[in-house]
Amino acid sequence: MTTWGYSISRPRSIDIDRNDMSYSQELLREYPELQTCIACGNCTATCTAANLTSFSLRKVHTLVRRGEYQGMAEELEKCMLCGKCRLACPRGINTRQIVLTLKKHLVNRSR
Amino acid sequence: MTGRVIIIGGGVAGMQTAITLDELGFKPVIIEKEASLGGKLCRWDRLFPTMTPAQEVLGDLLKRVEKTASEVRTSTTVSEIEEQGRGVTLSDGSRLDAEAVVVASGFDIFPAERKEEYGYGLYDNVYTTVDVERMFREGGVRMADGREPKTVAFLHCVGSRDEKVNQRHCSRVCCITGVKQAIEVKQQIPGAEIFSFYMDMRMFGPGYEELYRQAQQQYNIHFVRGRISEASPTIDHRIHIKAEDTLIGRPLRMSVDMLILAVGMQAGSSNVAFGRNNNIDLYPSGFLRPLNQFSGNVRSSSPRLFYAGTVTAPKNIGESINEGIAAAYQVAQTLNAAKS
Amino acid sequence: MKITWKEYQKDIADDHYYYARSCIRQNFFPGSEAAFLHILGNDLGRDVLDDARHTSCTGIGYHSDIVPLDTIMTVVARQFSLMTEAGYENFVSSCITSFGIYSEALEMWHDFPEQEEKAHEYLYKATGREFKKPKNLAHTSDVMFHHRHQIAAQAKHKLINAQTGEPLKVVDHIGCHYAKIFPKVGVGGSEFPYVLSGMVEAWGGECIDYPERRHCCGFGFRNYLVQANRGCPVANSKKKLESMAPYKPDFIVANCPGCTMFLDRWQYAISEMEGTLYGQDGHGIPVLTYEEMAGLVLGYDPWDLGLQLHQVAVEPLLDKMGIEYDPGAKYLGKNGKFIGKPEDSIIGCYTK
Amino acid sequence: MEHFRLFVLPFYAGAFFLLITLLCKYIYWFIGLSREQKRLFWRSLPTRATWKSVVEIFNESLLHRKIWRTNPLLGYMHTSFALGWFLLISVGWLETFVYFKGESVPLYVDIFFSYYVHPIFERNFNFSLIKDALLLLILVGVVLALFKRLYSRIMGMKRTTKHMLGDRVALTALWLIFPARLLAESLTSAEVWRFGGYVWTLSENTQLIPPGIGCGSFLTGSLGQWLADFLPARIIEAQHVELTAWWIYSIALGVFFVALPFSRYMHIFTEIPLIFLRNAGLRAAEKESSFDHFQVDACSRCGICIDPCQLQSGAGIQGVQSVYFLRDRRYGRLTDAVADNCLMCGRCQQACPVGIEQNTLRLNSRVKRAYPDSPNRYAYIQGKDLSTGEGKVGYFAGCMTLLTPKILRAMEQIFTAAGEEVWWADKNGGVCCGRPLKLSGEVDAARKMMDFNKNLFRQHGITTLVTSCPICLKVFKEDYALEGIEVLHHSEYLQRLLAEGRLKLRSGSETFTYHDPCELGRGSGIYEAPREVIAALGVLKEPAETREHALCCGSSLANTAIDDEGQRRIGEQVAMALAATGADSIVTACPLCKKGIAREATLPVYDLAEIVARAL
Repeated sequence: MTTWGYSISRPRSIDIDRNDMSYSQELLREYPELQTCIACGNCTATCTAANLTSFSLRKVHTLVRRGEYQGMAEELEKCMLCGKCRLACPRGINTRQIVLTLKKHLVNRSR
Repeated sequence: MTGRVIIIGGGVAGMQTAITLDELGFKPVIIEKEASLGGKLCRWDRLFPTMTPAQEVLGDLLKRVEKTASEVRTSTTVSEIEEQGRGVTLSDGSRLDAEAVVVASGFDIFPAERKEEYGYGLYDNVYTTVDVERMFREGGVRMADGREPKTVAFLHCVGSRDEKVNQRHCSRVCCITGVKQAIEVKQQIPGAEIFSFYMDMRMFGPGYEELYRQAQQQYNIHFVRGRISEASPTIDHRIHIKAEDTLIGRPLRMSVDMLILAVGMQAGSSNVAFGRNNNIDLYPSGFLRPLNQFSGNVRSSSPRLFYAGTVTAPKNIGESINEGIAAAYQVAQTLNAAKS
Repeated sequence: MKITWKEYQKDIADDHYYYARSCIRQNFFPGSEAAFLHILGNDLGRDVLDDARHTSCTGIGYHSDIVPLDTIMTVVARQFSLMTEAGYENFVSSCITSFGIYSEALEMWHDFPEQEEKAHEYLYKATGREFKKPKNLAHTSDVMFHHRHQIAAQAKHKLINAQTGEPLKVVDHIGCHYAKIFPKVGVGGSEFPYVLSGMVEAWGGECIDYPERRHCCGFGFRNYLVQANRGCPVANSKKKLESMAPYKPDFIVANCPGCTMFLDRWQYAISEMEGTLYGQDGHGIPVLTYEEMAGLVLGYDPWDLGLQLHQVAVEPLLDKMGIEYDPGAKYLGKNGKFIGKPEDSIIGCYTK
Repeated sequence: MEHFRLFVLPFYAGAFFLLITLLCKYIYWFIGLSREQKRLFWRSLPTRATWKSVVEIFNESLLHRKIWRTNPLLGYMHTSFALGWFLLISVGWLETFVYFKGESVPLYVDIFFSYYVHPIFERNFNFSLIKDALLLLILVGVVLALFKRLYSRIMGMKRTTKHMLGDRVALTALWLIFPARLLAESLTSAEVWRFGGYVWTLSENTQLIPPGIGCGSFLTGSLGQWLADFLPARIIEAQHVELTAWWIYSIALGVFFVALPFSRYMHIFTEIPLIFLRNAGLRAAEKESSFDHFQVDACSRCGICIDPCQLQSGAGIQGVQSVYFLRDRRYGRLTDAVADNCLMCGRCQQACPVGIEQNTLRLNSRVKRAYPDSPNRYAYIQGKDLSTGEGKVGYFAGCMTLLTPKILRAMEQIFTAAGEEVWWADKNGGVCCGRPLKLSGEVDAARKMMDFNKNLFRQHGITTLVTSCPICLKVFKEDYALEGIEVLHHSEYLQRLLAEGRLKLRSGSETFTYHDPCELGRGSGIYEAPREVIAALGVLKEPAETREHALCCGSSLANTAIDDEGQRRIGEQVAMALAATGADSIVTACPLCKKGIAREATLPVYDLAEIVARAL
């Protein structure tokens, strides 16, 4: 394919029509608790990794729920798995398992 | 027929039940565990959304109760309610019989110490909304060292919507309480910067949304969407807080002079004991479950056992008073039908 | 107060136009401007002055932060002075960017008369000229829209599929600087621009209201001018093309030089970069200017209209409309000499 | 070969198959051991370790002492089968040896002795009596085993394991072996009772047994006599009735031997090499190794690990306990759902009669299943030093302690009171100790955190590292290799301060109950330090299950699969057990335990540091 020193920018919008929601749906079937997230940001606020870098679990899992998978596995690499977020989550979401599962699935996806 | 109706709890709902029952020709007996009537209202300064002094509402109710032939037993607790609502056992073991029982024992304030990460009871300058009401009654908000705070953070949903302290429900009134107090702090200290950390603002009552808007527009209160995850003291006894500004998606850190926790309502501790009565059913939240959420809000499965006020769910004062009236009329209907 | 878009109409002069050309169109669609002058002058018998003395409005420079306000204001003043000197009062611009610039100047001078004073002063100091503001400012598409019914009366071909008799499905694209900056100067305002769809309807076609109809083509001056930034312009055009493709349009008509160029050229770029085609049967969607559309309706020879300079092949459209053309003459210039042929592109924007 | 009978063939086939299979497996696994492991094994052979192994094999593989200790009925069942059968075989050999005066006879004569030689007890040393007694011992065991299958609760086990196909075949065969032997020997005896017989000897002079004497002893002999009286003569006379019984016995043996390597009964033999290797010093490690096969196959799936598992008793989670984990791993069908669903509290390991390293095996399964680490991971931690203060003593709060500021505050007060200069590693946040990552199997990633923190400790020149988090403590001790830096849990540090008289505490009559955190107690073996500190403050009331048997709070980081409700329910279980002591408050020494228990506790929950700081 030809290039001329530029590529076609991806649209910033989350296009639910076009995104492949199958994995998102599979994930939510497995962890319906993820839908209970009220986006309070407690996980990110307390996050040991977010203290040192721009990691936000809330953002990552929300994007995945919307069918945006690209770059998420790499983002999840930042997590130290310390479990503070799980202790803080007011909705009782098993955040560590979410991190592990997402990472496993998304890495396999991109392979 | 003695016409005696026992009302457990002398807060707003209980007092109103007594007043109406008296009007309807019954003999109410209020059993109050504290030394005086008034319930939680005694601890409040001004009421949302009108800023009416709590004393006005309370004083009026007290005066009206006084005019009735009601018997008031303060510093008394009920240990057991009889199955069919024909009497109660008091904590001293004595029995008091009645034609009907109205449970109006209200709620408990969520103990903020349970959210250890916010440091209530550990750091200076972390308070609850209940403490702030006390401060207003005593002349205004002051830090531990007596100075007026320059920056104040309110945190909503402390002990509400939180699985980790087994409080899954929404306490409803804390949102508007937080807004009201933010305005009051700003009125007292016009130079103060106030940040309100919230997840959702649930402005369910008349005039609430308007007050929220006023807080934003007129009082310049900063509303930040995100829950504070932890607080720690700074070297100069201020409070360092961590949150995520979820609308931006970045962690937020700031130091404030004072952190105020908008504590929620939890089920009254006596509900468990009342629940031993087979006609009294509990929600998983610990509040009492009325016969029917739509058409039987003040009834239990026993025809002589009634509920009024926040013993069944978080409610505001107006709703609690209405339930007092409703319960009284339902009592009258049942007892009159039994008479004839 | 204007309540509905139908009230966003504008006065368009009927005759005696002072014509200002477009930089881009002269280079990319030279047949269009010639067709405009020919249609107005010969088919409709109107008086249009094509003044050799006028210049670029410098709008691209202005929007790229290279030409300052005072400069462009003076250039505009000079164009107006040429019109004044020639004895015209109706100014028509072939370019949408220029049209936006002239509208902006007039609007600014209305709100800030001291700026107009400055313009007079600068122009006089620089050239010794005086100017009067035009009585009527219109874009050439406005003029074409104004005469759409006369053109329809003289039509040789309708915008109809000759085989099926169905109206052709046309998607229009209005330049942003036509109506988005000053909605009142556009026919139908910014939300319901009627200038092109009015022509399409008058000439027998069916205009399609597709979701991204009002979206910018992505030109955006500064974005496009830096090569590395071109991902953004192309993404915008792509968004429009993706949005219109499901309606299976027969062609795109646009009134802005840049938009016409990009909607045409980016189809080629996307086909080369991603292999996507938005038209039917392995073709692109032909892109016409409104003059080219009018020219085809009036029976002009497609190669006289300059359709061979389009990147997306127009032959499928011509076949649909039943227009006869000489395939062998496609790459012959006015003088009959071979003008050169572009290389075959991989997926048949040029049929191999 | 005149005595050869076809019915011995199934036994032969089975025994041969078993022998070959076991040899292949053990040799293959042994070859798979690392050079170092093999060296350890060979070196251990001429040492006391071998003697120790022999004793252990006798105690555990035959006597099953550990099972006796947990549950005498189960113990009896196991001893009857293992020791009973072992003795039966040994006595059989001895009898054959004595009978044939050391002459060699075919193996089948030995195995089916009663068929070939009709032993009459008057004529020999009374082997028959011993063998009958042993058979009875085993038969009672069989009855108990049947009973356990049907009514496990009465046997003192709340739950037992489900069987797989191989198990079922082997089990059926095993249960059949001894009743079949009883029947076969009795029928032979019955025939002799009725018709008399020959006693087979190697010499020419055969010995006749007249009718009415029979053979065997109190069990087979008596049953034979009864059968002889009871059964019609033509049935006893018909040779095939007796032969059929012997066929059944032989088939049962053969089937059991063939099914054994595919079933849980693999443990019977695998335990023996395991004991030798273990006593030679071999251990499972964070990466899977060939040694693990010996442990995995040594699991008898007795199910003793199920009852102590709180996932089962507290949260109602089934099918993930160690026995199932080992089963799934052995048959290559392990899923994440099973591998991840374990608190790694160590209670099952404590109870396991075979002493299998449950936690390490679980961990190395996770390591194997974790996806590979990318080299640039955690590049962002480089050069991040958020530590404060200066001192020879370093305090590492750990991630969780930052959510329990009361512990942090208490430690501050204690350090001040003791006049200690402290370097605070992570008061403003830091880098995780790496243990949570390791527990999830991501050991390479965890190594990066460990290296980072280790460097930090070195840079700041501390000589003592105190942490109030047992999770951090364990990883500091096991994986950090902090030579020159003494690693102390804050309970140990407090104990030391008290012993040195650097802290003066007000003692009172308040009663405390103490919860042993898993990582501190079973994990690091620290039981005394916190108890001594509590004793200096008030009265300690131990809960019913304590020290090595202490419950887990349910919030363990090792379990990534358990949901919030499960954690809450286990927390509730622990809170209730602690409240049952009647103490005034609950004390623990782990921030995670504190949070997990406080969630459902009716009593106040304190960290050890808090009660110390309060009494300053």
